[in-house]
Amino acid sequence: MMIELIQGKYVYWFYITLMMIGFYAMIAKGNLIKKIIGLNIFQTAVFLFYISIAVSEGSTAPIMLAESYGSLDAGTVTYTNPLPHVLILTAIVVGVSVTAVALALVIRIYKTYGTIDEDRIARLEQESP
Amino acid sequence: MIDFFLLFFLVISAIFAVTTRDILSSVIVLGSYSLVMAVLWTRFNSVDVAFTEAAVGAGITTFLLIAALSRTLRIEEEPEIRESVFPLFQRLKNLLPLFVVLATGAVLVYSTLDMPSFGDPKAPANLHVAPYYIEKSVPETGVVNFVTAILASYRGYDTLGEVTVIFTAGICVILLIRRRKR
Amino acid sequence: MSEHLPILVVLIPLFCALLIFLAGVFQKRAAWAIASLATFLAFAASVKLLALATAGGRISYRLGGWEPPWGIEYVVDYLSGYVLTIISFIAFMIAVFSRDYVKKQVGLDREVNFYAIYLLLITGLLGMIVTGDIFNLYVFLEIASLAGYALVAVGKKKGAIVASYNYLILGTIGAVFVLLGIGHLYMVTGTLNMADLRGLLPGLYHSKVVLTAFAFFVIGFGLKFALFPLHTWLLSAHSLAPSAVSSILAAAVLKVNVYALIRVMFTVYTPEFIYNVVPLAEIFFIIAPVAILAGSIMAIAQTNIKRMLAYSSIGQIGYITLGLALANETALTGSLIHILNHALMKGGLFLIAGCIIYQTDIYDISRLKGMGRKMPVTMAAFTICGLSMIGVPLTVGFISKWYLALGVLEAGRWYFIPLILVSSLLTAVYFWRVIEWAYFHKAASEEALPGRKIAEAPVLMLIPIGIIALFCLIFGTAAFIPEEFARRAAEFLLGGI
Amino acid sequence: MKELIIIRVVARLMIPFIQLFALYVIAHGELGPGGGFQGGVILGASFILHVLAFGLEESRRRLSEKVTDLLNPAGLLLFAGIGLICLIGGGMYLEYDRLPVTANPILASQLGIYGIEIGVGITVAAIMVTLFFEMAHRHDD
Repeated sequence: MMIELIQGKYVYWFYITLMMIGFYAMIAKGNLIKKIIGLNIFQTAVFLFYISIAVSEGSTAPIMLAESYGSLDAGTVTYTNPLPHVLILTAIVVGVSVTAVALALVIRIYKTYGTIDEDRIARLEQESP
Repeated sequence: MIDFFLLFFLVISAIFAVTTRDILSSVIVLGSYSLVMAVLWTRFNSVDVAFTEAAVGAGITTFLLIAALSRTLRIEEEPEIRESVFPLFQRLKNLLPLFVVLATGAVLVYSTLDMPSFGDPKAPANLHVAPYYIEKSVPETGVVNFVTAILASYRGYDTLGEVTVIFTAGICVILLIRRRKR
Repeated sequence: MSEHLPILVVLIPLFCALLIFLAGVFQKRAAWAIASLATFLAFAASVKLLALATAGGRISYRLGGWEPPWGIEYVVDYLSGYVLTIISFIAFMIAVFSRDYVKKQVGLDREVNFYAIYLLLITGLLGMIVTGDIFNLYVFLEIASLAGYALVAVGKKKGAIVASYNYLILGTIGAVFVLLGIGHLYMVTGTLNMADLRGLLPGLYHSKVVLTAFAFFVIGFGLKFALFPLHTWLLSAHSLAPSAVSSILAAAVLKVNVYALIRVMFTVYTPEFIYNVVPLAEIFFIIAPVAILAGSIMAIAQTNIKRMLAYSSIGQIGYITLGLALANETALTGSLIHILNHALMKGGLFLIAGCIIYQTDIYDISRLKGMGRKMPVTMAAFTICGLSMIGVPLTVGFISKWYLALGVLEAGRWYFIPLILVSSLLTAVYFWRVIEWAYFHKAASEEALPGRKIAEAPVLMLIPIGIIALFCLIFGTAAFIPEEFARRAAEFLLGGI
Repeated sequence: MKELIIIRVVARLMIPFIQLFALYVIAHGELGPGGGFQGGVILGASFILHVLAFGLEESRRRLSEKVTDLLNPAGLLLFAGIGLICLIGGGMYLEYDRLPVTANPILASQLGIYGIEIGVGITVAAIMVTLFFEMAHRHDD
């Protein structure tokens, strides 16, 4: 029972661990680029979760095998569920877009304040708003 | 078993990327993290996503981070020690992120108890909508890569949204940091 | 052509954004005109859609011609038609307002990109409203969010970039939480279509996965619309952004995220789930009063007019969540009217603040001495919107509070009545302060701004403000108009499809 | 400058192949892994390699700001435009079967999918180049 539980779920626990590492970096790190690195870890961990939804044992990649081209049905082969893959393709693009905008902001912040440390920026902002 | 080691490597590299003070090495570790993620996804049969992650996560993201680093600071600054008026309050405040993260993690672990087992072909996600695509995408769209069939046709509108997102990001970056000339 | 309206309403701003950007490489002047035209067309299409939905019920549009749940579906019903009209109207007003404002506050060289991003923001928001597919919702949420982050950073004060960065980090956490929620739902149902999810979920209401998904939706969208303890980003983002942007953020972006949560609560899940299975109402009963009181009290403590308005948004969001938690039709009607209400009032107030800043560069409330005589139209509009915010009869603000109060009594929770009264009083305090400085203090002989005569803002900035203030009064006296639509929507939400 | 010679020779040799591969990936999306997005990223990466080897100035001469600015929305316009053309053919938005170019719905669908993949590729490649150019550009010098 216990072993079954662990066998069935350990991948999920890995992704949760990864997510929490990224999440922690996002909210606890003072360095603005570190936050973005955390953001990337967080997002890819969520992607991993989506991909792991699709996994089913004994299936093959969701591209029709060449031998079943002629017959219009998918045949006897079982293919992996392609839908989560599509969703994650979209989400990866969204992820890199957010990263790009965030980095552009960090570059501007460094130009303005000469630091990318959250506490220092807060202090500078207090001293001369 | 390989999966287990790959996942383990991911955790180690994530921890390293977050804790090291040299952000450049942190970025490089992040790149290898993405690459290993891509390998893992290939093992999970999602070749398209793995391809994209290798190109984007390990490629473009690393490029962008290094480009940004070259214009900011490579080494993480030491945290400032400031006298706090209420030391106890300050210490509690420092613990808050950890608490939030642990609570979120606990909720997520709790939800896994009711999840279908990993790799279960009978999981509901694989039964309801998905079989239709596998059965019909070739006769209906003439595309043999099911992922492309869904991406471009069944959920083509999502892809339009996706391209709009990246376009938005592009002009946002132009708006934010393009050098004004003349 | 009218059968294609649900998609056209989203495509018009998208195409115009592309057009602005393309044209901008050669010609920079056209940007404002295209943006105003696009938002006007979107508004016209929304009105038509609202009329169609009111006459014929739910309109479904199959994108790509694929049947849902295999393809993506667009849905216009009472609720989405209602919100669509509000948001596109405000977007149009703000676009018109922006011409002179943006020229001065943002700068000519960035104008093209500003309007392109503005239209992309509108595209994202409208897409979020009409979509009937939960993953599509996430994609458009991200379009709107990215555009919003960039627009905040345009602000003139240097803190705006930091505000934008914090907004980005917290907003992204919210979006990723929503994505996680969607993943959880997909895992146990195998579908992404909202109507289909609604049919499949009831058997799974006690599944830990479905419960967790709901928690992530509430926290994710809550981060986006500044639900009380998650509001920290809002203050600096809304107060440091250019006023036109603050206006669209407060009037449209917050509202659409509230709408998204309402969609998830009532269309994906059911009233049965949110009121009987999860303790959402109990949590909101604690959060909402704290938000209402804290927002109002903090607003009183502010000296910067935009910060005051930003704090007041937190309290107003509290009203909306209170109405959601009360679980009866009257209160829900109140909540929905309050969405219209707050969109008009806060959108208008930020624009008015924009007018004042445009003409005088004054942020400090105590320096508004004698402004009532120098900028009479602007201050009159401010007074009307302020009275509406307080909830004085004959303004639209009164209607929503009235419905909320009735809903409170209907739910047998009379102890919220004093809360509504006290908070209205507090609201009166912080608006009265501005009105007092503006009308009852003589300008101390131009000492505030030596050598510059203060006059009204350009006409194109005054017109949108006037129209918004007028609508505050029209909907307050002819209350049956918003009432009718909101009641239908509330009935529809609680009664199910 | 001397140490760059090897990089420059190798880059000059590799860039055409990388670009060819990118086009292959865009076109091959219907049959195997790949598609407009992946191909676009690779195409963008080839220009980034050019920047790394030859410097920003040289690359900007080859691919001016105006060109990338025009290409940024062009791909998205192609994608969204194909969707609109479907309306003219009497279909729903993005219903490629109804593209008024051929009577065969399967062929029309395949053409539509090719079209949007190319659109995705153009925008993604142009945006990647834009992002990199803007990020790598030093403001102060």
